[in-house]
Amino acid sequence: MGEYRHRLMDYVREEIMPHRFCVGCGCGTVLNAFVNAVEEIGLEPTKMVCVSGIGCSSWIPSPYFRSDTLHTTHGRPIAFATGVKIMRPDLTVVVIAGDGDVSGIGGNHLIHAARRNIDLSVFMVNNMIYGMTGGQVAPTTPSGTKTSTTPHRNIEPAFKVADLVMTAGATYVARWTTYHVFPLMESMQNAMTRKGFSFIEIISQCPDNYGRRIGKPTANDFLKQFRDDAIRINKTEGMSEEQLDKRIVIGKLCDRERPEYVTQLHEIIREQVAAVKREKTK
Amino acid sequence: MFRPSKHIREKYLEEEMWPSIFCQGCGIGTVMNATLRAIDKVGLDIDQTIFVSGIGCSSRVPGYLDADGLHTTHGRAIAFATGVKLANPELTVIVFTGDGDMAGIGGNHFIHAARRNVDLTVICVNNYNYGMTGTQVSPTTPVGGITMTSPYGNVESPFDLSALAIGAGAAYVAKWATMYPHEMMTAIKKGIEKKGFAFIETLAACPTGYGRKNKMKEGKDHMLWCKENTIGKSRYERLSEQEQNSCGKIVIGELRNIEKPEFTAEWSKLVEQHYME
Amino acid sequence: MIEINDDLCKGCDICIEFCPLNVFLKSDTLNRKGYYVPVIAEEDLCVGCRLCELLCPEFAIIITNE
Amino acid sequence: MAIEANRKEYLRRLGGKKYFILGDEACAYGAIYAGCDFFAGYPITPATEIAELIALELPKAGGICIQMEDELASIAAIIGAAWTGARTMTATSGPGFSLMQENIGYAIMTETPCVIVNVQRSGPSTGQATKPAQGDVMQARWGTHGDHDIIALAPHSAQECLDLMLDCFNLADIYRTPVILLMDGEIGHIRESVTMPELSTITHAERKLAQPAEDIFGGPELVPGITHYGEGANVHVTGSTHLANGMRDVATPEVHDVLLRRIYRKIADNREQIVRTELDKDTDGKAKIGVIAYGAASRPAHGAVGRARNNGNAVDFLRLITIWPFARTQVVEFCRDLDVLLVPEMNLGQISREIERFVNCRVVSVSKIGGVPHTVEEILTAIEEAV
Amino acid sequence: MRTEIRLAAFGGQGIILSGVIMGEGAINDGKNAVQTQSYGPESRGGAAKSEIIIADENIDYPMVVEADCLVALSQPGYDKYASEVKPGATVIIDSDLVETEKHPTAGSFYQLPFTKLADELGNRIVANIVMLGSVCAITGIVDKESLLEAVKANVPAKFLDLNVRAFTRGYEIGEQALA
Amino acid sequence: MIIRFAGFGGQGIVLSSYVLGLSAALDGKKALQNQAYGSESRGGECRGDVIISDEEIYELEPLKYDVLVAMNQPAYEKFVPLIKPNGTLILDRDLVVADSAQEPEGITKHAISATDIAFKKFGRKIIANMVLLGYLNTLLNLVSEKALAEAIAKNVPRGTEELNQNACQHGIDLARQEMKV
Amino acid sequence: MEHTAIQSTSAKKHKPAQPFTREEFERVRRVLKKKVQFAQGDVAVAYGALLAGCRFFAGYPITPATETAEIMSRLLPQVGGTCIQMEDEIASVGAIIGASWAGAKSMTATSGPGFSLMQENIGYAAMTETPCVIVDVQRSGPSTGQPTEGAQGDIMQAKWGSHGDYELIALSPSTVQECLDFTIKAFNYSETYRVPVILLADGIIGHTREKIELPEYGDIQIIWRKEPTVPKAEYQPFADDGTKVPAMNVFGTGYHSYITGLTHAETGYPCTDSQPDHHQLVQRLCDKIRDNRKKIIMVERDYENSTRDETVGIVSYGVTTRTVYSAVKTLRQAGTPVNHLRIITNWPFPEQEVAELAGRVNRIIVPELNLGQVYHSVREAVDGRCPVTACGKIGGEMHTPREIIEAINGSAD
Repeated sequence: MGEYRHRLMDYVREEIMPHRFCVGCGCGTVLNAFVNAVEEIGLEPTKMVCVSGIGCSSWIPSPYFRSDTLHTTHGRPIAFATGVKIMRPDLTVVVIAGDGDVSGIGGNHLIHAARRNIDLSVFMVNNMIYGMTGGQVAPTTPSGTKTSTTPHRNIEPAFKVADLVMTAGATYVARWTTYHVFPLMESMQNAMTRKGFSFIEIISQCPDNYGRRIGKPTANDFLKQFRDDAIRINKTEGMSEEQLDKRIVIGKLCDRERPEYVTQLHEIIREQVAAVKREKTK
Repeated sequence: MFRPSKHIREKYLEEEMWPSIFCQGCGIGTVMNATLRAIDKVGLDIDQTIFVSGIGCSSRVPGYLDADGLHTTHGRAIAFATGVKLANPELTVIVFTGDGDMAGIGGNHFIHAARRNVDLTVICVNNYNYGMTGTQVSPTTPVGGITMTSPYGNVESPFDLSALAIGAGAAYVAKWATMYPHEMMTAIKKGIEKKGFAFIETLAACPTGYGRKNKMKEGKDHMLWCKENTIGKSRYERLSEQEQNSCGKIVIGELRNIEKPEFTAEWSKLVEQHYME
Repeated sequence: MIEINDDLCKGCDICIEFCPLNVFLKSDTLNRKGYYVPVIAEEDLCVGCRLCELLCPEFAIIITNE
Repeated sequence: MAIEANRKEYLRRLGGKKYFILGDEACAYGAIYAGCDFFAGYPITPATEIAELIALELPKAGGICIQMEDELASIAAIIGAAWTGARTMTATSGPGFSLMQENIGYAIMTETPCVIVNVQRSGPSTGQATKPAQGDVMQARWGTHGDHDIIALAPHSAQECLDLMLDCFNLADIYRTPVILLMDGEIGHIRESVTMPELSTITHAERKLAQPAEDIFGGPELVPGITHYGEGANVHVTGSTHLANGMRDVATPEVHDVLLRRIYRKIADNREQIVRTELDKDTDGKAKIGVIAYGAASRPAHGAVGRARNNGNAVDFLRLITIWPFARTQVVEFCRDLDVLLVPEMNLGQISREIERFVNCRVVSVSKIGGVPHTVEEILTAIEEAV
Repeated sequence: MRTEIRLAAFGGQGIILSGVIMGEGAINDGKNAVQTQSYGPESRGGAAKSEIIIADENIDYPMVVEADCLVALSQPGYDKYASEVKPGATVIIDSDLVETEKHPTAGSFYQLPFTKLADELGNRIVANIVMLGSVCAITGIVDKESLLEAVKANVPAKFLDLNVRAFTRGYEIGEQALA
Repeated sequence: MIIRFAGFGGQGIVLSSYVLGLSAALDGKKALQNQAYGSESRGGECRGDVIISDEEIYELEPLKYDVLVAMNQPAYEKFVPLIKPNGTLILDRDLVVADSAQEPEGITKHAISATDIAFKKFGRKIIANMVLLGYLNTLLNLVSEKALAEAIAKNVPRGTEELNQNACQHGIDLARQEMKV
Repeated sequence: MEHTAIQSTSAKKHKPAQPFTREEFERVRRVLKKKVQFAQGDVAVAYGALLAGCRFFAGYPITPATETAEIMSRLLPQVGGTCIQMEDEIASVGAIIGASWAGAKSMTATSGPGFSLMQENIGYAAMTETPCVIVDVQRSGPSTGQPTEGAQGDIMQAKWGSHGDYELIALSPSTVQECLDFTIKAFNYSETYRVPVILLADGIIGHTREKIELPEYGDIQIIWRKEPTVPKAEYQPFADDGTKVPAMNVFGTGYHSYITGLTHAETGYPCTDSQPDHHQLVQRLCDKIRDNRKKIIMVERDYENSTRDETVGIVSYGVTTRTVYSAVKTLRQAGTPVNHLRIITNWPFPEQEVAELAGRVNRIIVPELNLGQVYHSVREAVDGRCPVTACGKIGGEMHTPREIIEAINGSAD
């Protein structure tokens, strides 16, 4: 393949590259940032499990990222990941999936995992559309947009998923775009190294199935918009909701401490096992 | 504040189904009572009012009312209700549900309906556990709470359902407890009148289930607990930030009341534009 | 040094657009998939910020220290 | 799989004890004996008692119990946990079982060993929530979309709830497939004496582990070895059609054909190894009437057979312990010389139809629905009518 | 008379639409037509195939058994289906995207630069329409006017002119190739 | 021997049947216990069945039974016709108004003031079931007293063991007196 | 203007399609435009639904069924109906059941994985006797399998996918025209028998384009549920009037009916403790379909006058029938007598029709795009009258006519 080898090719399943994302799809950029983040913190991919659902962005880890990967049913990656994490707390469990998957059909698992504060890193690639099935309205599609199932216009308001996850109790929440690759990478590093439920919403582009419908047929159209519309969270003070609605608020939205779920679960087991032992020696 | 309830009883209850299956001291009856009074106050045409529920003790409520009722599958009440409302927007659709039904298995339908801002009034009886199946841990069970499936104390943080509803985009959100029936009734009334997704959370006792395992054996124990452990929104807002953080109380009151485009109204506009003569 | 892998590239032009120093230029060479790949116009301009490398969805660009 | 020290300690304490407990509770103990490391569930009558006892006891044996937000999540969590090498299970009833169907298909497709207990109740829909039934027998076989085969066992006593749990976990590990314990609300909610087995009498099947670099979704064997997460093998697990190495290939018909036929055959070809039945032949050996039953219905059925014999009628009795794969050979053999076969079931005749496909004698479905099991008398009457 | 046509390409090259237009053209001709397709789950870049069967009578089996005509716009598409054509079939490839010298069994073999031509017209998105024009000219399976009518009915109004030009250009090239 | 306890939820019906079944199991007999109750946790119809036998038990939910212990009026009215001929009816006199016309012929009837005794003697209405249990067991000689005591000790709320044992013993004494007479 | 479109079609009359006036029908025809079209199966399903009076659609994107949702979302507003994309398939089927009770003919469309998710609520629809149509455009499974490939692997699931005993109706179209026609039939069955009806399409026919011809007013019959005629106080929503199909009221009309998935009495109120009541209810739910099987079951027979010994039988359904037509022609040309029975109504299963075929042929083969599902039912119905051979094919491609001919020639040995 080609004349040179990318320095990070060890992290991807090289035999199936090039990947199959469309031209200019943000998923590639997210994979790129993710691989860089993993390398940066020196995480062994063999000590990771990547879980994904159904949709284009679920293909980022599955099959492309070279670690143990669990490609699950639509909307359920967080539930599957919960099982993995509980049994192997020593592994870094990362969920990478799309907005439709995580916040559409899988919204319930998302809010419950956030509530539990289970030590997962969830990277939600938000391209504002169901891309794989050809461009249907998603819970994150801005209202007024024409999609294939809202051909007249979308009358539903979009979820601000990161904000929702925050109200559900997540301890680390950030939002970036595929333009802000360096802070995104850094944020991913934070998420994977801290304990507790971390959620990063990555606003991304789907030039083919979304962009074409809204007059942004290329990745660059999106990236320029991301660059221009983005506003750091610390600069939003004093802005009205209406003003904010027109912008993409980026940055770390919250970073707080709360007891982590799996740790406590295992604590109970230690206590109970000890109690059985005591009983025996009595 | 309450007038004798004879009037309400005759007007709204399905005699055949009484007495109810609710345990002694259960909070659901109080919520139902407040709901019917609210309906009466609003002056709803009961023929045009549909009660939808899921599975659980509080979901049995529509069965006791002399009105159209749709008792659905576990967790799906809001999804069914969305269908009813969209197919006939003139109906008033009230969803009666519990914490496990609505926020446990049905959490996704809850947040999505709130986001869409479908004109439903969702009344959630939050009794901190799965009562009907015999006291299992629910997404609202407090940390440390003892249930049959958290016999060593719950390690999960509970949802603040009202906060979640606000986060998801609901137009009207209020939280009360059975301790405050009058306020609750007013909130339900406002919820019904609200054109949009209205959510009323009511903290309620489950004396036989959660109460018995957590030192609130009688219905009134919970009410007294509420008195101790809740704080009105306006009072809370008057506290300093430090006091707010340290008071450790549940904030009750009307937590949100905003105007935003409602789904069926928006759809009507769409039809208006595209209807083919 | 900038290396571009023509086989991986899908011609999305992100690198061309967002390179702060306009290092890249669109070529008229079609690759095997029918995409016009970018070429390096002014390699000397490159300061190694790696923005193109990270933005590239295809792992088609790599910046080395040489 | 090897039992870890904490569990040995716990089980040693239990061994030989006699408990008067619910079938549900026996099932929970069975899971602990079987080495269940991880349980995820959601409350539903009449299966909740399994989760409750497991929540109480499993931590003492070093295992983990979690209540998920719904049944979809429960089965997802146990599949995820299974890939870390854990023995995992969930327990539910009809409505929850319906919700699990999509992910049961996922477990079949990814060849994930796990155990699903369905304590059947009277349906359809919420039906009679607290009442027993055997109405999910065909659903267990056909509930998920696409072609597949499945293993399902049905206990007929509280003791067997415990015993069969061991079989379920072993079969799941041997064949790398989800296994369903088709209990019913009746057996789940009766209390009987249950003897806790001695640790030394328990056998645990080993999950066959793949050699390094070996394919874990194909190869020459019907059941490939497995490699778990965290071992550096970069396992790729997907519910989409995949190659032997786990990589997705959803466009090549042959890949799908090879994969699916193997997954199907690993159960179909091993039917004789999997199937268990219990035969009670009339001592005369001249019976022209037979009864086949399973689960709760087999209790009064067996009683009625005994009574019929006392009344001088020769009747043979076969109990199906394994429901799926269907005990075709055993049933055909059993019916060879019969004129009439009675099949009492707590549904509208699901297995009796299955039997009809294979046998030549007259098959009479003695079905009963409505949440009350057959009485001995009812089945006896049916037998006597057949005489 | 049953004619089977197979179009093979990458996803995104518009051959499914080409198939639809061809089928609709046949319907406009008063014939029966069936159009089927297969593509991978990715929206773009995966293997895509579009098949059209045109017949005067009812069409039973809706799939191509042996193609009377194969059009390949990608190398993998060509490699996969090159061998599955009737002896004497017509094989047409995009000369810039498929590398091959000749087809072993084809009755007639054409290498035409559809993508290049489309670029010349100003938008490569119409390569599929150029192709349609050429196929129409070369095979004559569907009447030119019927097909053009179907093209007009299936493209966005603001690109109507471009598409008509593409079709006409394709037709010309096809006629030239025939000559 | 098939025994049905029936009343409303909250009277300890299921517990009684469980304790009796467990006692039989402790005695080494075959025992099966089964229960049915409505969806509500309290106040609904509730029953607990016990089957005790020396042989294998095939019947899971018998239609007729040898003994009925009726602890409220609806249970009495519903189940009394289903007592086998020569069967036994035991009722809580305080909660059931018996109507001989409904009762099958040939049954033996016993009535005690279990709830009243429980409240007046022991201060807790809830242990009426234990009075009835002791009474029933001695009357019909179902299980050994040792097993019964053990089963009670293991299954009543901690701290109330003695109270329950005493209530049971009171029932036993009542039966003994009656039998002497 | 008709802001009121929604209201006039539902709220005021509570009968969105009843009577389905000429005017309403003509409006739909205007919206659908050309009479002869080159359309996909999924699109034809949407057309059929609109022509049948469907005014509510709820769905969730899934390959290969998405196109139906896309068309419905475009066209429903034009006829005054409502379309919503729900958060998942569970919610979608929930919403259409709710809408049905609110007086709209309603439909959802999905594929295997979504169909699995819907199973619980399909059982609910069966139990509450809610008319609704569920389109399952089958794809290759289990699990995610091959998402873009067609299959016939959900046939048994359609009957047995939900827990407990119930009956429903399932139809399988083999052409795009039939996708349209059978969707109308599905609505009619569902309204007639108050039962969820499954349209068992498949990814192949769903994505195939063919010529279709739209019916005109009077060409087709449109049925609306039987409404109560008794006074409101006497109305019992689940009382059998002798037809085993109770009259159905609509929410908001003052009947105050209570609908539950629990076992219910004729009043609709739960009675979960009574064995006879449950038996009576579930038996009726099954009997209302079984008793009417003659009216419901559709088959297509293509039999020859030939002796039994020399004749081979083929049973087919859905898209596979197309291949069989081809194979039958070739076989007959080669001198092999063939009797072909095409099953249109998959559930309830046409047992008698299959048994009758078994009496005419020396063997039967069952080609299907799975590992042998309807094969089981055929064998059960044949009951030993002749040998039955499965001829399954999986992987996303149809049988070729040659494969079927070879299977027949092979099965003779």
